[in-house]
Amino acid sequence: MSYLGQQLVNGLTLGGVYALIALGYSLVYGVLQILNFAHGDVYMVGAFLGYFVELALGGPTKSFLPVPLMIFIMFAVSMIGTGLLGIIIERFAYRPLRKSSRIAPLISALGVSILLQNAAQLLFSANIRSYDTSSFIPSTLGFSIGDVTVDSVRLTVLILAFVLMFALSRWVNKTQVGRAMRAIAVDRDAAVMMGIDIDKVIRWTFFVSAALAAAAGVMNGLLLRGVSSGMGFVPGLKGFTAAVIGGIGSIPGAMAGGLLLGVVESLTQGYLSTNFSDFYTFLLLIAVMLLRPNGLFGKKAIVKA
Amino acid sequence: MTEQTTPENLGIGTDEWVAQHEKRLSRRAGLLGIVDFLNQKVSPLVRYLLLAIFAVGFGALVHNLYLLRIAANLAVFLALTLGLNVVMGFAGLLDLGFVAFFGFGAYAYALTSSAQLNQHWPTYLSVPAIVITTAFLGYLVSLPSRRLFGDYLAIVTLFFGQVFIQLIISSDSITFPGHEDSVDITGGSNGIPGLDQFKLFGYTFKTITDYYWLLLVVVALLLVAITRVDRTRVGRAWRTVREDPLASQSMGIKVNNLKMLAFIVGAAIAGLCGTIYAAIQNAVFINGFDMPLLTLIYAAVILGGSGSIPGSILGAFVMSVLPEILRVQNYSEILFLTVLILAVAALSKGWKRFGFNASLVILLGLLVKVISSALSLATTPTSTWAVGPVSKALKYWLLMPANRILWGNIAFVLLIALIANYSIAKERVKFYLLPLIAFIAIFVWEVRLVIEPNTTRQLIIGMMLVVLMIVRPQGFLGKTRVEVL
Amino acid sequence: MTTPLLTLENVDTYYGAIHILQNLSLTVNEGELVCLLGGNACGKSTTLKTALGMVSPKNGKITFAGEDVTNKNTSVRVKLGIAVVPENRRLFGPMTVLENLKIGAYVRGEADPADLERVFELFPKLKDRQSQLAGTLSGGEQQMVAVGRALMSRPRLLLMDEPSMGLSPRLVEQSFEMIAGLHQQGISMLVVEQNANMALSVADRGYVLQTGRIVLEGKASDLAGHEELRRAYLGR
Amino acid sequence: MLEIKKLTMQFGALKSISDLDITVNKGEIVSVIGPNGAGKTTLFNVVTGIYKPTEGDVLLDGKSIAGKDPAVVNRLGIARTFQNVRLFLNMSVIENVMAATYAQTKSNIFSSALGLPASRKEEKEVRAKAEELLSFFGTRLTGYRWEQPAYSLSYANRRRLEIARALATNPKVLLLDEPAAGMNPKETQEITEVIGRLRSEKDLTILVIEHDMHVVEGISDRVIALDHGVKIAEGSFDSVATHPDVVEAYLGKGSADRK
Amino acid sequence: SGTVAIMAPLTGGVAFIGVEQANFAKLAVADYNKKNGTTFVTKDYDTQLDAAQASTQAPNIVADKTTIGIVGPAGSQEVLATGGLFGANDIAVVSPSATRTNLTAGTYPSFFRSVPNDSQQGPGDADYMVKTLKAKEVTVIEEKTAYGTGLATEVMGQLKKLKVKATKYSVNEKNADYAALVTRVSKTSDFVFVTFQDAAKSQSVAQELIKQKKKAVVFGSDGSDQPTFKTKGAYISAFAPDIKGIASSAAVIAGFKSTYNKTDADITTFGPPAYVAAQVIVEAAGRVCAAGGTANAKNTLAEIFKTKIAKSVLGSAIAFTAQGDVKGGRFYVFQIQADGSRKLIG
Ligand SMILES: Nc1ncnc2c1ncn2[C@@H]1O[C@H](COP(=O)(O)OP(=O)(O)OP(=O)(O)O)[C@@H](O)[C@H]1O
Ligand SMILES: Nc1ncnc2c1ncn2[C@@H]1O[C@H](COP(=O)(O)OP(=O)(O)OP(=O)(O)O)[C@@H](O)[C@H]1O
Ligand SMILES: [Mg+2]
Ligand SMILES: [Mg+2]
Repeated sequence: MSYLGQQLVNGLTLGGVYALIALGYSLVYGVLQILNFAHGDVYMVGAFLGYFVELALGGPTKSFLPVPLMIFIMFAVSMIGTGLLGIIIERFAYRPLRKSSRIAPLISALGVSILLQNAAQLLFSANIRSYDTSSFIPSTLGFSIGDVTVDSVRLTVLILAFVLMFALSRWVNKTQVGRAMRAIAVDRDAAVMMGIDIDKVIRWTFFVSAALAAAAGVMNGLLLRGVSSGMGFVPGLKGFTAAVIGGIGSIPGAMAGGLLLGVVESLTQGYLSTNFSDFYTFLLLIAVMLLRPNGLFGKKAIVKA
Repeated sequence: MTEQTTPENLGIGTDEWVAQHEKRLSRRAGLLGIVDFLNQKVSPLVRYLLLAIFAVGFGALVHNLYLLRIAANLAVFLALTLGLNVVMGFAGLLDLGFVAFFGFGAYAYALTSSAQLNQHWPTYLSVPAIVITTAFLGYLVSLPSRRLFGDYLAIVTLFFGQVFIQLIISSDSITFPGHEDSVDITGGSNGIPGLDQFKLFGYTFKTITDYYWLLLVVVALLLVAITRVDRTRVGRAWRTVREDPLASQSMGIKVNNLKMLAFIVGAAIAGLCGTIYAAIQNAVFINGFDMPLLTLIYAAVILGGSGSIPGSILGAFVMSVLPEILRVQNYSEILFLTVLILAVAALSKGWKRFGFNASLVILLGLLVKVISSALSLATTPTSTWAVGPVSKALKYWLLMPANRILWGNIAFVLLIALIANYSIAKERVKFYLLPLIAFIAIFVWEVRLVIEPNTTRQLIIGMMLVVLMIVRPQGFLGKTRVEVL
Repeated sequence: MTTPLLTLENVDTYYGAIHILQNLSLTVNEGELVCLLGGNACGKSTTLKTALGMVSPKNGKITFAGEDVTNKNTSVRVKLGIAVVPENRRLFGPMTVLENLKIGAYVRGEADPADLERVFELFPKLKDRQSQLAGTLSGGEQQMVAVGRALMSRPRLLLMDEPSMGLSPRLVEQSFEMIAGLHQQGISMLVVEQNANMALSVADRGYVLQTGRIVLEGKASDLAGHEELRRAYLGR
Repeated sequence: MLEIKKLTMQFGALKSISDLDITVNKGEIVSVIGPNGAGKTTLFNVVTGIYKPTEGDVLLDGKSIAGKDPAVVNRLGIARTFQNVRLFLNMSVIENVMAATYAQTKSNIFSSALGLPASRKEEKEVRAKAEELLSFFGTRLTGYRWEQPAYSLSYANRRRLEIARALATNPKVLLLDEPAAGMNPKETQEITEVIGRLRSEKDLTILVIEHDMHVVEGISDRVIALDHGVKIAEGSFDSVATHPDVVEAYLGKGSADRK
Repeated sequence: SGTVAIMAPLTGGVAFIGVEQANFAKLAVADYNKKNGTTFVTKDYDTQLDAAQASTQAPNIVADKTTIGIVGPAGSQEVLATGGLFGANDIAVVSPSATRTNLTAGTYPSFFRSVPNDSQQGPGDADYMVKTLKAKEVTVIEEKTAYGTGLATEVMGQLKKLKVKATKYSVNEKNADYAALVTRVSKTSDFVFVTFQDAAKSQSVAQELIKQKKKAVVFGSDGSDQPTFKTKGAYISAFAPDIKGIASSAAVIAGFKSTYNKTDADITTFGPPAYVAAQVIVEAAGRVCAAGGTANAKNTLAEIFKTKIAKSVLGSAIAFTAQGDVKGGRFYVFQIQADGSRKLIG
């Protein structure tokens, strides 16, 4: 029982990170219908920015700020910085392609992905970095329910992921922006005709999408996973998958998909095989695609001739 | 009431527009215009003939093993590109698991022709069997994909590719029920070395040249076959599926079957390529069948022009030869400077401005050098950095700071920021920005990029993909698509 | 007094390499209903798109309410008071009728309930279908939503691209009544129509377009009597 | 020939078609009219297999085709055009038509790839057939236009091409959804004649949806008026057009004046 | 003069390995040139740790007649793909990191390595855990790489021989999250033996063990010997004492830091063996020249067998067996201290 509990906690934290990445995919897809293949690399940049902020604030060991404040600044700077990067990417790699076929942005995105990875390697060197939170947050800090331990970093990450998701849904559902985003998704030209400044909306979408990826990247670092220029691919793939499982373009779908994927991955690693877990995830994906081809939360496309 | 022409030739109501279609085309100028023009005017037969002559001549005259190996790789890559062009270009299916079929073919060949499982099938048996099996695998993958379209298909196939890799890596210690010890099937991350050579018609393929000729034949046959299919019944039907599946279905075309057929054809071609590739390499390793290759194939298809067969050829050439050229520092330096000069020339709009800009860049370099020596900043001795012929000349002009990495990084970030700024700046600002950007670009190249040729190579490829898509989204030889109306 | 609300001066528009509008000039005055006639694919819709800023002309000048808007993007023009009923309606299919109407008022911030009421009054059928997805409506119903959506922003100038296409005879009649009604309320309009008879019967002025050039312009009544035009468009 | 029996099509709470019975005889041209949203296009969609009917049946030559895949329905002999024209825009005019012969032709991927004589011969036949079909519309779609991409066509020409494409599937029954929409009066008249000729020369049974009463009057053997998915009138054009319910729901009071 | 070819993953996912190796190799060549006034140069061949790319590049190296020897390739699978060709052309291959045992079984006559192989490390580590540290139960994490599988197999084999309870879990190289795996580690495990090439992963596992209150301690192989692994009490095995602590290596370290603008933290286990590998090649070539021969690949190869470096940068003497293994290669065990430093314990 406690074993299951622990695996669920593992899965939920992992899933929270996936969900944030998936949200980024879904947001961009929801508006532009493009698969932003560079998203995983944007996440990588976010993780690096967090790392450098940590260094700037005195590194893992000599920080002159209280830990919560330091973490807050890490998130804030990384999210804003990466968000701006998202805007720049959109401006240069995607905007010129708005009117071309759907495949062109895909290649452009691959190009951006290669660019980001190698620029990161050039600027930050190829070494793998670590946030090394253990030197300022004791690994033993946290609480346990029975045998299930939830350490403080994990808790922070979980709470923060949910707060961000909640904030995002409010932003999309309660503001004009959300409606505009959907309108752009359906018919960009028609949206323009309604007076929607699509450049602005798309800019915001990319900002938020990249900022969420950055948050995921910082969380990843806090959870003690290495930071390197090639780190974006797998989480990118998982986030993408999560978005599809949830129904790409759907915000609750991305969240549910991310969490589900995280939990399934933890459980298959915990009970079945530690190195075949992707295979089981694939089965899950196939099953979802067969039963609900538009994802768990996706709407059926209207067929009308 | 004002009539702007005489009433007789008002022609009101006549459908004259299409008649004037040709007349209203304003021809594109410059390099791209020439591409368009050549694309339309040079007959395919001539094009292919030239290509064939070149390919045969290459095989007959070149004996450098490395060049032949590159050529053989190119041929495999080209065949793969043609295969993907069927799936994605013709039928419009986003198959991101395409390389898995390639890998499957390679591994299947390795398993049937090596000491790994102690199987040594004759080539005339193993290759056809593998092609058929790969096609069948393609069929299986396409099953769940039947109901999927566009991007959903993309993710399923992408994941399929990743799972394939994982299965191969992990199948080096499979314990079958009822057995104690695990068996090594695929060699896992160690791969399978020591494969049998092809043996066809009593001839054993030993050298890379042998394989080069074999590949030439395979590619030529593929080209003919695919071109024919494209022009006839099935090819047309594929295009209708890509264009509008619902309408296609209403015209009696079984959309799902055609999608699956495309998938299967693509898989079979990839499988065939896999066998040959494995034999050439004399070994198989899983890393080669991952994202980087997929990216390159996609880039080749799309850069060339999705759906266009000559485009695929061109794309394959660029995407497989360019990275090799960029490996050689001197070439990449010359290439870089040429492109930079061309870009500045194009953006200058006019030779006068170009001359002005060029002299400004030169002046800027001297100025920086003079100022820095006046401030007696530390510099690197020029003898240690000038490697290529170009940089030997540049060293009298360009400042080389002592801490190359730091200054190089700063300049790199600055360069990106400036380029970003440039494209949204006003004309007047652009005027001053251009020489500045050109100078910093040269600085970054010589100071920072030259010492990391490999990262630079990747950076250039990435940059090229983005820029080419922006300049020519339909690819070199692709047709502009009208998506919706 | 006729003050020009919208003017296009010597406009040239291209789609890629193809020259569509050739040196086209046109004016819609304050409070005027102007119709634009022309054969298939002669550039009527392109004219509207140029006016709205969906495509930008290579040469020429466009003004709205005295302001030069040639280089302003569409959203700015819509804010200034242009609304459009696009060709093929261009509804947001997966969104409900109500959401579609609200999007119409995007530039005004939140939609005004009074505006909604006005639309429902005009098209009572829409009131029942508020929560249906617009994409599942029949062609005619979609047309109603498209007009309603355009009205939601309380435009000064309404651009309509074939508002009667696909409508039942009765609704064609109604829609022209509606156009006339809106005209009376002082909204200026530029209407593209195949149904030239009807269009000319409600319009003040008209232009005839032929392969990207204006070949004829004048009072609606005069145009209705033009011999060649009759033969080409007005049929029997 | 085509029998629609007790057909009901429901979307959620909305009944687009309820309990509809229609019989179309061989060689007949039947027009379907009715207010917007009456269920006309839905009827076509059900008949061609795009929707599966909630209840009821569709019979072609006495055999049920309801709920069958659109491709199968087409192969059984029903072809259609779409209200909002759905051409293969990036294919040439003649390719659009040639592609539609898919179900009638046989050459497979191998015979094409090998360029077998049978496949070459078939290719020639298909092209000849496409050219013949396109010449049905006079010079509008012939000659140099064969090789033009469909997207370069004017709206009216697109509608014509759609008809040619439908004909290429060798149908017994042709369903036309608003063939004259977006055409000016002159072109409308032309299309009216074409529909008449189709029946006589191609031996077709035709079902037409149209809002233009000139067209309906000009072509129909019989007119069926729908409203809210229910048949409200059926008979000759004159009888239906003067039917009070039809006038009320569909034609409007003005129609009488204009006539 | 002559060219030392460097085959390494200079870009891609594990570029951190290759870049460091290349840097150290270049440093060795530069150092030798400076000392002896020679003009040996290096040339990069990026393989991305991909055997296919290695086998494409191999003919290129062979075609370059100035090649006197090769530093690399980094991965054992790359040696499998190219060793035959180099052997046939008499070009010496000195790998700084290919540790798979059977590479030196005689198949590749021109293959050498500057590091001990898996059969020297794996069983040694198992012995140490069981005999010295008295482990009763060990969990082995096998990373599915050529490096990881080879080592894990050796360790598991020895643990079975020693009859202690041993469980092996495999993970993929692309995996980044080890929480689920750590939850799976049994509560009674004394050690978790990890075979990562990236020490940040070892650190992640070690910290996760603490967080989940498991008693097991991480025992890392030489791949974990990087500064990012610094959990107090954990063990590392390495084929050399920490070179930063070796007085005679200080000059090389200083050279590395100043040439490439790096810090101590950037020096991992991957770099110094590359220095040795390059040194072996240029010294052999140098000896050929000194004896009046031409420094081509063949002569250099013959001379490499006679290599005798009294005290290499790794702190040990370097000489090769007939199969190309380092003579007397042994492993040292360290324990990590509270401040992250390593204490030699065996
Ligand atoms: N996005 C586009 N790209 C290229 N050509 C286009 C585009 N949109 C329209 N065209 C072409 O421009 C010409 C004019 O089109 P437009 O839509 O303005 O005609 P129209 O007068 O509105 O015709 P219709 O009566 O069919 O609505 C047509 O030939 C059309 O094919
Ligand atoms: N897929 C669908 N989902 C929900 N409702 C639908 C769907 N398809 C059609 N409807 C509804 O069915 C009714 C009939 O639509 P249909 O398109 O058949 O009308 P129509 O008679 O062709 O009208 P028009 O002349 O305007 O084209 C409409 O009210 C429409 O909203
Ligand atoms: Mg139009
Ligand atoms: Mg309809």
